[in-house]
Amino acid sequence: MKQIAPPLYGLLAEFDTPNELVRAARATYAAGYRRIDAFTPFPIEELSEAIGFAQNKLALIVLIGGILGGLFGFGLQYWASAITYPINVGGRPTNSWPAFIPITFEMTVLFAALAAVLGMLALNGLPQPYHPAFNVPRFALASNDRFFLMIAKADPLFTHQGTHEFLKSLNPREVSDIDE
Amino acid sequence: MQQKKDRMNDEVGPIQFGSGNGFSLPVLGQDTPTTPESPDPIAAGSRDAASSEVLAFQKSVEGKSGKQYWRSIDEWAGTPEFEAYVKREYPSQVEVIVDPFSRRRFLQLMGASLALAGFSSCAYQPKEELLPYVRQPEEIVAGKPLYFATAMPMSGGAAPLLVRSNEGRPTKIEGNPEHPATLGGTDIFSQASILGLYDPERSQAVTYTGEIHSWSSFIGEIRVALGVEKSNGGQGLRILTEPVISPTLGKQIMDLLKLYPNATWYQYESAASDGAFQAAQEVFGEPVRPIYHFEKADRILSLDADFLASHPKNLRYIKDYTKKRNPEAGNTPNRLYAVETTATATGGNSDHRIPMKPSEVEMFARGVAAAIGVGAAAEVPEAFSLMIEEVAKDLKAHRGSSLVIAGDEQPAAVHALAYAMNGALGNAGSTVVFTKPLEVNPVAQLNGLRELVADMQQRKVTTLIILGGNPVYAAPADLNFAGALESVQLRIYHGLYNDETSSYCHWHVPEAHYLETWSDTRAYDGTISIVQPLIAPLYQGKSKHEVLAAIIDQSDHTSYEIVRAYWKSQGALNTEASWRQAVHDGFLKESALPAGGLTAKQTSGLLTNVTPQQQPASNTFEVNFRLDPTIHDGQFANNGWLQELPKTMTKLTWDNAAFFSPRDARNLRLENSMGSSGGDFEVDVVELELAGRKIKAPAWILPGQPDGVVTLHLGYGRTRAGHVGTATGFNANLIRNTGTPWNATGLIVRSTAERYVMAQTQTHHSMEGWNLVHETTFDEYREHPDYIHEEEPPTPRDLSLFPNWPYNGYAWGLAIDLNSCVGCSACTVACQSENNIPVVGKEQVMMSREMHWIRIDRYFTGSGDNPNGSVFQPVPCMHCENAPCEVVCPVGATVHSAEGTNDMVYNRCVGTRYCSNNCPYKVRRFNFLLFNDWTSASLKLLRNPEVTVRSRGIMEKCTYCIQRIQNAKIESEKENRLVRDGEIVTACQSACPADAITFGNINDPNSKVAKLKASKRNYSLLDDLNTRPRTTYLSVLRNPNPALKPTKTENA
Amino acid sequence: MSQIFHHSTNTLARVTIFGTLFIIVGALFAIAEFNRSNYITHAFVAREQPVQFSHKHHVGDVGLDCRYCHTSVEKAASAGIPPTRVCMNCHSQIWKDSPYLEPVRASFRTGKPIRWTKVHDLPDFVYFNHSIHVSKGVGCSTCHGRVDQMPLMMQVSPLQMEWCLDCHRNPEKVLRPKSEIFNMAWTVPSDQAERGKRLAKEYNIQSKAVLESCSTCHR
Amino acid sequence: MAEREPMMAEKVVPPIMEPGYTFATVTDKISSIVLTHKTPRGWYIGFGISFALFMMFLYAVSVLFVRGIGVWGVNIPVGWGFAIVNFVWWIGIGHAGTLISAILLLLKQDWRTSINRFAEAMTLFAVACAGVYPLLHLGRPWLAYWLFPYPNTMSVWPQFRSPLIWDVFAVSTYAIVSLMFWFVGLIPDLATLRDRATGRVQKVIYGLLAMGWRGSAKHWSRYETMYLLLAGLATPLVVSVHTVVSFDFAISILPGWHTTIFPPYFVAGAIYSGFAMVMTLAIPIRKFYHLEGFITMRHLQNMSKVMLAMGLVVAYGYGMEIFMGLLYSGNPHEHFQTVNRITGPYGIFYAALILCNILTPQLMWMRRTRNSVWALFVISIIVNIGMWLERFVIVVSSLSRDFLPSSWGMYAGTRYDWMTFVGSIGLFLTLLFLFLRFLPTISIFEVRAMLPAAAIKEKH
Repeated sequence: MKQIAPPLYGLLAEFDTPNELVRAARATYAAGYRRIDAFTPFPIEELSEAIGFAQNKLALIVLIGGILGGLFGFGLQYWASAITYPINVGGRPTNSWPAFIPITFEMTVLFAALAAVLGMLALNGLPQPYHPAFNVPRFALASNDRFFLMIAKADPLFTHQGTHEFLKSLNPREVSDIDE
Repeated sequence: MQQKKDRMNDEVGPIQFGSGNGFSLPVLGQDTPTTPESPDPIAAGSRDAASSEVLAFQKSVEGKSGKQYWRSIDEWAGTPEFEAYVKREYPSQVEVIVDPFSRRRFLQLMGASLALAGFSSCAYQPKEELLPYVRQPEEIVAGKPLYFATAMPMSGGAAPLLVRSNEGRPTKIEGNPEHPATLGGTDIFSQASILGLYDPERSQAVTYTGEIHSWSSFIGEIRVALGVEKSNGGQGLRILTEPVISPTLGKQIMDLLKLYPNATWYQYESAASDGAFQAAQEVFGEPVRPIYHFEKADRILSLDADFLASHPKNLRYIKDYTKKRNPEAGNTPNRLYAVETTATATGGNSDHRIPMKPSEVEMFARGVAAAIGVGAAAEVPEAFSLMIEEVAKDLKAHRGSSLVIAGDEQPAAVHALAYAMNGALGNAGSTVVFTKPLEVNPVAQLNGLRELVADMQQRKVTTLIILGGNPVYAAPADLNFAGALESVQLRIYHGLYNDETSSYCHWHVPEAHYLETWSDTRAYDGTISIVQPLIAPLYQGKSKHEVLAAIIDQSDHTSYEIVRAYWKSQGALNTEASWRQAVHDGFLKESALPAGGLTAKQTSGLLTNVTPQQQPASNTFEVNFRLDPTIHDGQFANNGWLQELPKTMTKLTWDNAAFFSPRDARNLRLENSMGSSGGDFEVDVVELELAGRKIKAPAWILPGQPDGVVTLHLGYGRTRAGHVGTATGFNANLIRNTGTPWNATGLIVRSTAERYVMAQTQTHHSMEGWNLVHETTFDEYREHPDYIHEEEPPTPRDLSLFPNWPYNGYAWGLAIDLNSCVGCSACTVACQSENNIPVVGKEQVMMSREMHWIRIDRYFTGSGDNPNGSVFQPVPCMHCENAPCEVVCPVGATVHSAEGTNDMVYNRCVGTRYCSNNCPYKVRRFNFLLFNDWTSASLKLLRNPEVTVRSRGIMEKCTYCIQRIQNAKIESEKENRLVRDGEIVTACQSACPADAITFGNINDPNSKVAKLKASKRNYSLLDDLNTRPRTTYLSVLRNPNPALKPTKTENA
Repeated sequence: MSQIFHHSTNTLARVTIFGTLFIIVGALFAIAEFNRSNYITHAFVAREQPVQFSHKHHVGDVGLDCRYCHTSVEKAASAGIPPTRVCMNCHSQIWKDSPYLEPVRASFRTGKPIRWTKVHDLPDFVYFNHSIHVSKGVGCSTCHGRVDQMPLMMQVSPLQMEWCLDCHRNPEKVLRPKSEIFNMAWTVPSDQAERGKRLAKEYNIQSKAVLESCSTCHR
Repeated sequence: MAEREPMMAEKVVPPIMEPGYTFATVTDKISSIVLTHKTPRGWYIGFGISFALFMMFLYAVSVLFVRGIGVWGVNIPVGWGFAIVNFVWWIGIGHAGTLISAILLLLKQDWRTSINRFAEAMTLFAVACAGVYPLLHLGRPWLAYWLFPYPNTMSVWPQFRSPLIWDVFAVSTYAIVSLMFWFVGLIPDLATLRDRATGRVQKVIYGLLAMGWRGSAKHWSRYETMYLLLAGLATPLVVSVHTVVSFDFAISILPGWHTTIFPPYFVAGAIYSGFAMVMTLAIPIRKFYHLEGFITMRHLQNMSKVMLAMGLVVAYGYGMEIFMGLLYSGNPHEHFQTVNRITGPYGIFYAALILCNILTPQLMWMRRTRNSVWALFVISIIVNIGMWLERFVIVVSSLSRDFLPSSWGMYAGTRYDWMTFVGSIGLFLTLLFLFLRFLPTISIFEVRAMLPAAAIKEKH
């Protein structure tokens, strides 16, 4: 622990069960808080909508990736076999497009898959080995069996006292400060 | 061909004779232009590397004797350091070096690993050197080959040749189209002789009891010895040579006999055919020999004469015989009745194959003769009566245009009968003519040999000079030649190899290869042919002429001087001009021996008194001895190309065997069981006993072998042939007797528990009912010319979804006339020589990894045990227009050229072997290991600089001799004209004695190949696959006698 | 739990990820360039020779024709390296005592060839033929550069397959009149485009498909 | 336990997971395998053996590189041998992993959760083993990079009509996608390990690998979308990969190779062998690490049912080949090849593969077999052998006897062929043991999500 109290990042409430957390999250959102996030050891569908989070960018990214991959795959083959060095291979036409389909397909999948993974990481802002939440010792349980709700200081309604009170009212196991 | 002749005229002709007799022969190690080899695995040893090896020779030849030089490669392989090295590098290979048989392969393996060094840096080229001439011979243009005419002396007549020389290295043998003996064809022996020239194991120094001596000390020593002989007219002096055909050599021997009046000269070779000699003596009173004109013969009876097998004196016969049967040539086809005592190419190509025991041949002959009205009537076996009747009828119906030929191996009586029959049929003078023998002094060889051995045993012989041959190995066992030899005080042997005979002689003088020396010889009809050297002796070889000169105190005479001097004294060649012309052409025009028809004395005992048939003991076999189809009498035992060349009928390599008929095999419970690695066959070993002598031999089951007959091939079982030839096969001479050298009765066969593994390149001999070789009769062909496509309509051109690829300009193609192919395999060896194809050794053949670019498939037709014949199908790359191999290559290492050839780009190949898998013809060959010999320097001189030498891990195959195509195109382009038809001749085509192979531009309707492909007989192999081969075949036609059971044309 | 990583690791992590990507791509380009560099192709590398022979002097100053020494350039695949005798034709008269020429005289005396260092060295699986190029209007300097300005012979072309193909695909751009083949000073005229076409027709230059075929150079 | 299972199985369908687990105990049970400080002796023994085999593999390969492909038994006509057989075999085995994690995910088969993790790992290692063979079987392996399209000084490109090039792309794509799929699946568990690890080093390593995952709801939601999309992509991919592999044969013109049935029946065969391998591995692992609670009889039974189904598809494939060859095609070469396969020199192998792949698995119709761990273990191994034989028969019998009887031959693997084959199994196991030791064998977060406590009870 440090001598001078470091700047505050937000408040963290710890719950025992997913149900309590979801309920608390809904309440918090209802209370008008927006800069909130929840932390759980496994995905809980209801949570994201409970904290008012809806995203659909990723699917689009993957689609674009796939299309680019397909075009690249076929383009490469067509250019190499029909344009830059057209050779008579077994009497087949230089543009033997049926033979080019398998690779076109593979490239589509490859690019789409890369887009999916890299897109996810990028949107989630990972890698992010440091995060203020890690400063809270009990936060280690977020990857085990505890469920956390966080309200960030950046939230317009945030006041150290009031928000603390509010969170307490959701009767969590405990509420702790998150240092910057 | 034409092109070559031109080149000889305007380049070789004048220069050759620029400086009197001081011929400018390329001498290795002296100002030869070179660019040393790059370490590039593919290229090393190619055109540059080859000449770089000249340097290696420079080092070795200077001062040192070649022997020491070779110590580095061969004898090193015995030293402790070597074994240590092996134990370190190749733990699993230790046993190999002990066994000389597999050492070759081991050296290759070692090469493979060493070559790895080069692989690391492929693109990066290290510093190389250029070594120009100091004084450039005018005729040599760097990179342009020259062609010289010469001739290869062979028993029974020389093979006339043109030899290609690159920067002074002879690299390829071609036929001499002008020469009457062959009209351009060559055989396997002359093709392979180029490898013999560079054989690192040829003896390389004069030795006395193994110690290296100088030529001069040899001369000094024998002078002393001969001085003693002279005192008593040389009655202790004997000379043993092979039958001497060279007029000059004959003259020299005569001179020698003048000097030593009491000396005696004997001649012997394994191929000795005393039967024919005695018969001629008997019925004509003089030792004449027949020449047959197959081009005139409509009906042919062969009495066990294998006249279609590959051998110099047969090349002309092959050409005439096949030409007569070529429907396109418009001749009336002949009909061949082939009596044979073992399956031969002649029988395979005949219209009626008549297998029988050797002892029955004479009976059969007498039967036919009697029916024709010659000789005493004889009772004939029931089985043959119909055949004899029909044959006789057929022959009589063609008086003057029929032909009876007896095999060299037949006894005098059969020859006499044949002569007599030809006389009676009025063939003498038309289809058969007689000339004086080619030999200077023809003798009954075996009688002579007996006499010599007797003298030696009685210690009458004090000095024996053996010129050539290898009598210790080749003499029939009953003479015990070697034993007798021991009792001669001074024994001198002049030969190419340090072999069995040399090991029994005091002095051994290395013989100069025929490509290294001047000589002369006769061929076929006696035409005088000049042997012209292509290169100065690689080692310290001396010609027979030089050795004899030394003996008759003319040791300072060179071969050239001796030969030239002799011909100066002769009418035809006394002028310089005529001599030049003869050397340039390779032979003297109109120098054939006078020929005429002779009629046999009907009263001859051979005709009248039937030789009594001694009843052989029951359950014994008859045995016949034959020269080996590929290594002849053993003189080519150390020639890898010939060892690995599949034998015409059996497709065996690296071995001989005792042939049994399928039925005999069943009775004796002999088995040939196919192994699991592709080319390996495990067979039973039998013990053969003849007249008390025993040998062990692997038993091979050969369809078409007559029941009760065992056939043994001579030439194998050499004990001092060299690393390639030693300990391959067994030595049949060990049970051979002078009394019955070729055919004997009373052979006892005992089966043993031993098994032996043989290497075979074709393991299935039936076509499984697929029409791979179309065969029919002339009559049927006349009635339905289009019979092939009637039964199998050709695949339509517009079958494919894709448009056909257009081929404007040249479109190269090949046509192979199966009706002409006699299966002699000359094409295979020619291809091997032209395209730097490596030898892989027996183990690799057993793993089905032989490398021949053109193979000869042999299928038996008719029933399994006793086929009515066999067909031969040469299979090179088909250069399919829709090539299956190309589509599956991931790196485009095999693709089509604009002219329709299926190019194999070695340097792009990564070796997936998918192309070979997808090749329906399986003509692709893969370098599974480093097969090319990179260790023997001399073999690099052998390589064709126009063809990349392939390395390990690379696919290769027939290229249609792309190097010849490109060079011809470049020449034509420079002259702004199109390539003329026939200007490009592939190696296989030029070698073929039967003109069965034709190459050319199929887009040119007037080209020979286009005309052939237009023939109704033309078909493409596996046409239903729609691969559209550029190589197509013309079907086989037979001309059976309708009166006899027609030969089955469908293939079982 | 306490923080494992310092705040900065966030940036650091992202930088490393993108950094490696850029480095890899960069490396690939670098390798491609290196394979075409003079270090690999040996272009513009002057090799020292046993004899200090100057093409600049013999061609540029003296004005010898290429064919005087390279006799077979019109006849054969190899242009031909002059035999020692050709050198001696002149140098038995001029500079006959020059120490520089001792190796030449030595070679002539002993009959041992001069060991020149090869400058233009194609892989041995490539079959280049001088005579056809020369007779189809490709000049010496097109590939060998201004030899008349080279004191020490050096290679000016990469001699890589892509370089060969470049010409085989459109030969028009280098074809010259027959008279100019051995002219070192010849430069591509402005109207080469249509001149080239005309010459190509005149020389019967083979089609692109033929010139591109593998077996044209590889056997 | 071993004797309790059958009895309870008689009555009810066994659960996907033993009752009585909580979030904490799940986490503890699985992560302890990795984080526990003393490694069990059994692990060392197993790893030791595998590693020894791997060393043998390296020896065989170095001999191969020094002396050349000729040390193997391949020849003309049989240009492909063990190398390609093993390649196809390994690739096939790999397929189960992707199938379980992707296809079963899409099909919402939640029993997949406790086996998908190591099934995916198995995929990766199998692909790694498969991947080396195309390289090794080249005549000039040092030029393998020519199979990739890159701008070179020769200005030549790969020949894209060749199935081998399709292989290159298919297999490398498959390898990359499987790796990503496996790794992103690991991230949340890596976070768990990071948070539970005690040692500094462990913390840092797992921390870096976890990339700062903190289970944020927003992250989870994107993560789930991504995982679903990836599964959707991997499904056609896995089918395409073995289809392309089958093209290596189907595209050729060889009788017995050139057939349209190959793609479906290769894919089926792949899944078949894949599940067999998962079974072969799962059974000892669950015993050794006492994971019977997570990998229950339910899993084994479901897998055996999948195998049974796939086995029947494969049987249909065999039947189809015979029908085509003998009755339908009317092509003499096809006809001959079919007969040759069954009665020819390699007929014994064909009989063996029918026994292994078609007859033996039929035992799994019986519940008693499906309930006997031992029976399933043995059968799964038999199927693995059978599938290897199938590839051997396909490759060798067609090549050894094609169109021209004159060029027929035989083939037999040499000792180096065998060393390479057995050695690659060593490589596979070596990687597997390392995985077991250092990464969670079962997906912790997915198991947590399956606990009853994880269910959200809506009440408003």
